Amino acid sequence: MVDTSWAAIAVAVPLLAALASLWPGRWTAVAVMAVAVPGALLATLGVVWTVYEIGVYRHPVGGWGAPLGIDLYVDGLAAAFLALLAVVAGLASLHVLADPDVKAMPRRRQSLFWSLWYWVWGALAAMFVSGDAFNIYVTLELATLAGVILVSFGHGAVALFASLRYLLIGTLGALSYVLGVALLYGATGTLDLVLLGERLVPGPAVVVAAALVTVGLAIKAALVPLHIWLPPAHGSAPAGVSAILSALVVKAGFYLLVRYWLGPFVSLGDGVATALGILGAVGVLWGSLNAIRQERLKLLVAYSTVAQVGYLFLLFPLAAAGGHVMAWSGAHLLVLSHATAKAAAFLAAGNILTSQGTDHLSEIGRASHHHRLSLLAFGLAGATLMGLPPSGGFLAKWLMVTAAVETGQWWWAAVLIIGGKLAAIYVYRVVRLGFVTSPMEPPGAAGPPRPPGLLPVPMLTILAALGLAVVSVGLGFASAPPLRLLQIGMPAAPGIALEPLP
Amino acid sequence: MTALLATGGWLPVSVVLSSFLTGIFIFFLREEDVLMRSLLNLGGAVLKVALGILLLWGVAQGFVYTFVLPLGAGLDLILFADPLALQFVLLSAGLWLVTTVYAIAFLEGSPERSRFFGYFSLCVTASTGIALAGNLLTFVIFYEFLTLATYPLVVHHGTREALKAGRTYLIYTLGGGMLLFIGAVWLQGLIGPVVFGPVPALAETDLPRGVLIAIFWLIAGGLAVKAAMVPVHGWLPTAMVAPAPVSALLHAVAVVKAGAFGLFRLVYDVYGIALAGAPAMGGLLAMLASVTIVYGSLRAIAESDIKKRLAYSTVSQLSYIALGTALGGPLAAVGALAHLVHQGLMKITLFFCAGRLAETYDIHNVHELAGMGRRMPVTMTAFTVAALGMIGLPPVAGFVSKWYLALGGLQTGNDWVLAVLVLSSVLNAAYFLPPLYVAWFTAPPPEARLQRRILPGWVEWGLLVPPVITASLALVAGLLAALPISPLAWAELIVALRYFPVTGDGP
Amino acid sequence: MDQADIYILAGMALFAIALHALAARRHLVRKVLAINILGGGCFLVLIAVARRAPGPVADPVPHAMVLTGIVVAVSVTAVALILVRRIRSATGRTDFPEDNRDDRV
Amino acid sequence: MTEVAPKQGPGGRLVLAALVMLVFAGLAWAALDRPAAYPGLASSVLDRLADTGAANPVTAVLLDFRAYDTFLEVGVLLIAAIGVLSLVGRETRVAALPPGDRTPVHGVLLRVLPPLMVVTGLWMLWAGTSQPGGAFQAGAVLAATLILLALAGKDAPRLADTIRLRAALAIGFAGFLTAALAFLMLQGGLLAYPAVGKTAWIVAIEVGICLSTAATLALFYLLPGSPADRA
Repeated sequence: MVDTSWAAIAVAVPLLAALASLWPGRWTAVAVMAVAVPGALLATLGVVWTVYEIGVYRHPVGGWGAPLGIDLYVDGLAAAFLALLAVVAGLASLHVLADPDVKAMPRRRQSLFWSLWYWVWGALAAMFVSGDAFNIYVTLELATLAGVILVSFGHGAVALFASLRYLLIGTLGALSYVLGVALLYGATGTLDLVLLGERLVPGPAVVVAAALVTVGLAIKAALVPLHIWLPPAHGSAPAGVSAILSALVVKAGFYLLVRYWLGPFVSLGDGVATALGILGAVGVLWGSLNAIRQERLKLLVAYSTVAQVGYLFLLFPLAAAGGHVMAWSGAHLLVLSHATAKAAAFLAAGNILTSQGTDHLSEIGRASHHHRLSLLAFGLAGATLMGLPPSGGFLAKWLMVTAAVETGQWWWAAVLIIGGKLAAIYVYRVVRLGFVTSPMEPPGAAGPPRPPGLLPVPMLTILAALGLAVVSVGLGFASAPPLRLLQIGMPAAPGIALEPLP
Repeated sequence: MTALLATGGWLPVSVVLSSFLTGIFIFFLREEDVLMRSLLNLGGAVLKVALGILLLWGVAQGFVYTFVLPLGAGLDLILFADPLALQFVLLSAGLWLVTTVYAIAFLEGSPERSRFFGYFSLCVTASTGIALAGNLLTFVIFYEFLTLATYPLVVHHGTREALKAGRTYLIYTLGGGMLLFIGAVWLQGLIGPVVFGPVPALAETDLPRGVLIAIFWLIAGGLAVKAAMVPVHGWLPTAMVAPAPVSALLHAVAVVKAGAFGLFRLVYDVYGIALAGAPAMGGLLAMLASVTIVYGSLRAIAESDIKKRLAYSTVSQLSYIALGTALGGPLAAVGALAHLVHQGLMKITLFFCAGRLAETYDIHNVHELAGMGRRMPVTMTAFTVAALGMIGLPPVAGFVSKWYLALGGLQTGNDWVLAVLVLSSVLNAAYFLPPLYVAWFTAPPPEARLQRRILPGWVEWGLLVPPVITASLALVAGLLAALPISPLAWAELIVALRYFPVTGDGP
Repeated sequence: MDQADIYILAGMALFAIALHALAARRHLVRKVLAINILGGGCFLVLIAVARRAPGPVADPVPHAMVLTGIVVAVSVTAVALILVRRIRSATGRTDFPEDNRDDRV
Repeated sequence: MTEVAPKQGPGGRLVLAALVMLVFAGLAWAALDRPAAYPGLASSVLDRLADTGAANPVTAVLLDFRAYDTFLEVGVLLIAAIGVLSLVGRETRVAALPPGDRTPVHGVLLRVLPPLMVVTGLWMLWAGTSQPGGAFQAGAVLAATLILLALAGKDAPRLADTIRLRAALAIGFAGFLTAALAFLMLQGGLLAYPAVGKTAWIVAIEVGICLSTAATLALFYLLPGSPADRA
């Protein structure tokens, strides 16, 4: 069971699925999923197990080893993100499988959709285990390109506009990143992230390189003010696609920023950490206020992503000030719980949109009974977004606020708490709809009949949303294993001796 | 049997889960599965009571029940059963059972019952979780969970008015939750995990006094919202738009008591009475409680809607508990804890009766009670017993708690408490006696004006038996207060064991 | 100032110019072109970095990176152009609408 | 292409220009900085060149040292092909020159050029292991041949979203992935070529990439010309 190859297999499984999906057969999607989802889960389990057993490890691709070759680099963080990927993408796959919108496509088009779906999956898996700066660029482009095309599967011209905007801005980000990598290579002669950290000497080239890398990745992470591409893209894509884009692809940008700023760039000063924190705080407020203003459910959820990503960036100033372990645990627990919650919220929103043909908030209340399970999933996910128990989001915020208190930076605590209250407002705007008594649904002992004009919602799509919501809530209780995993290979903060937690 | 008792931490866990799992199942039942849903409801409720009694028995035999779930990063979820926890668990579980019977009858034929009973079960899960919480983090988790689980019940009717009340409810309770959260995290950030152990967490603290006071008021402020203390009581009267069983169990017992119970934990288990008794903390809290007692009573007089009047009465009565807690003497603490149970029994009776009146004769206003004593003698008798208890007339249980509170005031040198209690009792009488008078001693209106709704026989019984049981219990708790199984005796035991250990041979 | 310096400066200049074009030009095809020039700038920098590195020959690793980058650029361009075409045939537009943020067209 | 008027006023344009100048200044500052140079990887590449299956250092990096990058890059190309298929629709036929526009020159070119181009492409593919060139370049030349044929209307290949087309698009990546996994099973390392027959493996993979590149690039050009899209 202990084998560094698991990391390679975790990448290969979705890629094999992406290839197999190209066969436009009637049962291809089901068959591929029946193999790929368990396979990916198994491989992820192997990765996690191995990292538990032997700690941080590398898998030298081609047997060369860094710096000449490319290494897969797996620590607790990478393993945790892989696990998140397998769970979220796995459950979202179930949703896509039953999604009437997807089923309505011609079979050939469906098979292309599925292939792209697994491409995003594979690209993210490759990104999470990559230890090489340029390899990360390739995975970034893979994920962006596949994601862009998936967005274009959404309805109408808005999806096309959103898709192109996402492509242009995403490519700008990737090229900014690669320019930074070029300068870094010029300064250090290596692309391996760990070696890079050892050889990095602050100077003009390195500072500008760090800025380019950071801007490039911040675009991918939708850090304010580089977030403008996100709401239209996530708001107009098919539900499953929005779910993995918001839950995973955006997090990938944050993941890489953590890799860099708590890795090779850590010596470049705390000023950047504070700046990232401030932008994150602005994102929390800006995203939340916009989410409150939205009239369409999917856009509300999309803006909520902008806000939630903002929280994550508080990790940098908190870690820099010494609230390292708490902030690290809190921020990454927030990644895990927000990703599951956000995927659930998008899937729930998608169910409503597909069934009713609109996701305007004013319309949803007309059929609250019909949507009750989707709204329940949304409500459960909402608990995490608000940071209320019982949910992983609550525990994560507890940890992050503790870090802020311990380091005497009460203003970050204020951001976390105010953000939570703003989230309560926009979550409330949706959840209350679940309780509206509607004239369209006359009450009866047997439950109201489905109002005319509404399509039935497949049970599988509801179960996928509920499943993800339950995971995000469950993370509030089963948080010990992921937190222990995240500690493996946790980077040390500058000047701070790390005390492993009990 | 011993094997069952020696299950360690799993017994408190199963107490919490017994209602949680039934609640989850109920969510997925179809509306028309009445029998299945009722069986699940009652089964879960009976199981919870049985487990609670088992837990009590085990504790009495000297078993220790602590369940620790590590959450990582040094945080733990702890459930444990100390005598205080047991008291609240048994109160919640017992009244949940009674209310479940009532609610099944009350909601017969109405829509969205699976949703209702699902959330209803979750609420009780949260309140038993609050009771059994072994540290501050666990308490906060269940406390906030209770907020979220109650909201759907408040807005159950889905009318504009209900949604508005739900909004008010959320604004107050989430605001309170925020204060509690800040206080709890701040405290934990300073001293590490706050465990409700034998020694108060802050017993030997060297934190600056200002910080201690600030944290005290943050947490107490958060708790005061649910305990409906002035000036953060506003949500409770508006929340009366909820169905009667919700008002009965949650707004008389589970939710509001969670706040009061939390205050007791804060004063006795976190700060310790030696520290919390300071004028800036306990002293001020006692004043605030007194103000609430008087204010709630005054507002109750002004309300003629029965449920609203009962709600303001709750506002007032709850602060007895806060008052007893804050005074900081053994007798006052006994009074507070006894009142925790007594008030629950009496107030739930009143709400049951009010709900039955509304269901059968569509009576919502005090003036409409005329002649009800003759039309519904049993219901009105239960109502009368509970109301007299609220006023504090012996031999109903309310007298006992007021008596101990008064003694506690004298014992701690706060003689003014006596004045507050007397004033409050007069005011209680002023708003409870008129409806009693109207009901028993005025002539009923002509038949034509009052249409008795015809309900199925079992529904009638389901609405009638619960208030009779709770009223009897309130009476018995007062009559037999000297017996070792009475709520008073239990309160004395808690206080003697944990908070004011008696030197010498002890209890 | 040697040859490599000139190349690297030229690469940076292309990057900056393309950045300007991406922001200032509204025609979608121009934006796609801007992205290509942006990539060209990066590749030029990579080539210069390869030249600068002390060693017996020009460093082959950045060369390989450029080749990879070109393939990626081709792919991105293909998808971008076809999106532009689809947008034009669906809406008749060749630029982004001013207020496409919040609602369906 | 007609340029749409820029949306921002003169003030906005000035701010934008200033910002871009600022960015350029920063980039130039970095460009002229020569940090204490670590040697690049050139000497390590040369040292280990004999252990690879390629004689050309760039090819060695592309297909051996950093084959993993190339592997994923072939994936990028495949994704783009999938994207074009999904965005265009099912069937297409390129608009060829109308027969009336053909001149004798066309005839000659069409007879002479395609075979030459194919040979050139194949040579580039083969030469790639030791000299500049390689699968992508070869694929590009082959694609150009296809496009030329299509434009001239002679033997224009009918491009449709068929299994055969999909196979051609995917073969490069599929071959690479198969090899990668086979080596993982046999050698215990992803993309760890066996010591024996390394060159053969590399050439085989390159042939696949070349085919897919040709198919993909041709697709990029030919498929979007679909009449349905024009309409």
